[in-house]
Amino acid sequence: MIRAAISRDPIDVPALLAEVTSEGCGALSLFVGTVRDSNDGRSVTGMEYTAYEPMAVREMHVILDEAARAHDVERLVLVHRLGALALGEVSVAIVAAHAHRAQAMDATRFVIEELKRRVPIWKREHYADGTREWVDPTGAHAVSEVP
Amino acid sequence: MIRAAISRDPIDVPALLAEVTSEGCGALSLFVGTVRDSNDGRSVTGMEYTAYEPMAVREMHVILDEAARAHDVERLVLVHRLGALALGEVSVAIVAAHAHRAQAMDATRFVIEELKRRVPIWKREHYADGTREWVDPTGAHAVSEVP
Amino acid sequence: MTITVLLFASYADALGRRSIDVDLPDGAAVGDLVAALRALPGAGQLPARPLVAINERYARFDAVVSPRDEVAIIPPVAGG
Amino acid sequence: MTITVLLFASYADALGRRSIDVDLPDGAAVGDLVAALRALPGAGQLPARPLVAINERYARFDAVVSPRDEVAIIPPVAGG
Repeated sequence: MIRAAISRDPIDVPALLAEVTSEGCGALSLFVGTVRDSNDGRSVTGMEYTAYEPMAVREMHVILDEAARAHDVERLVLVHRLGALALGEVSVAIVAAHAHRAQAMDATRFVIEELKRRVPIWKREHYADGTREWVDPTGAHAVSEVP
Repeated sequence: MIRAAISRDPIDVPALLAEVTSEGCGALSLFVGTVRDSNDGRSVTGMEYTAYEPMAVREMHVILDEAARAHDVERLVLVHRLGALALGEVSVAIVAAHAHRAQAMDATRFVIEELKRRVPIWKREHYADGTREWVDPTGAHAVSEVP
Repeated sequence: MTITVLLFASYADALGRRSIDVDLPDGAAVGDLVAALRALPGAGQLPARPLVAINERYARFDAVVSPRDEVAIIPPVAGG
Repeated sequence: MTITVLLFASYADALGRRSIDVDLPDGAAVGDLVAALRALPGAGQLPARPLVAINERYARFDAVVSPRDEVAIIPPVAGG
């Protein structure tokens, strides 16, 4: 039970927990990313997510397959939200279940780190002063070169 | 918002997620332990948890304080269930929220590892053949010496 | 002096009770208490050096006990 | 040959569109395509070596492109 998806509707986290739960698994790990009210000292009012959707879903599947192989996990779900999100809304959720805790936690962490590194999804922050800006985690401005 | 508790009622995981969620936190990490249907090749039908309750709650608080200091986390909840649990029921839940993901995940992992190492809680597995046995994670039998 | 010792889980099962009174000379330490306990009927299952808590904190084997202390013998923990 | 290039997020904003056609000699590589793109009006914000995907996979700068490929320029990703 390995599933990657993109959703334009709110992510139902309890439903994802139920989805991976199994009586053969004693450990369940969840990571949830939400829209935060500030970033780099600026007051944030909302976030807008967009993606190169077919490639994003493809990369998400590749990451889950790598996580499943590396950490021997068979129950793993990754869902990323797109569209306009309000403060506190869930942008990404990852759940992993395994007989043992280390594998469940390692798989969850692997997936969020790789997602942030290579899945073609972008977000634009909306600020309290009415401006908005694409987030660039490389720290580069749009005019600089990607390292 | 740091809370440790022991519960004889089922643990409401979605309620715990809501409890630590905050608009200042972009990352939420959860670990859940559940009763597994087998252990060491034996078929398990249920689990019974007992504790030295005042000391267990005290140690749980100490662990949360250590996690909060080590990982700079201010929103952290740990609940452990006691009593007779059916397969799949939640025995322990840990939730941590933080502005950033590494701290939330590190805090969660620290708490489950330390809980298993030093909180005076015990469990007795009930097996399909009608027998039951206290679980000894040290691998020692009751007649052997604790290392 | 008489020390009341709390027992849990497999240790409570081994001794058939949840607590037990142990007579010890004044100034006795955790190690003396464990030795006295292990001499009791049914207590052969106790390891030579079990974990011991005094007043809800893990104690060293040379810690001195007093009748006002809450003393507990802690079987290998198995939370989670 | 004409290559249609998909644009996203800040790059789509910079060029004011979601895709753009680029004329290139046959046998051109990703690097040639990026150079041609950067010469267009508004494309000064593109870095010299952006991430490029061919058919939904990240491609090297020396990978050859063909008109049958789906080509996309990928701004710094920011999922999560």
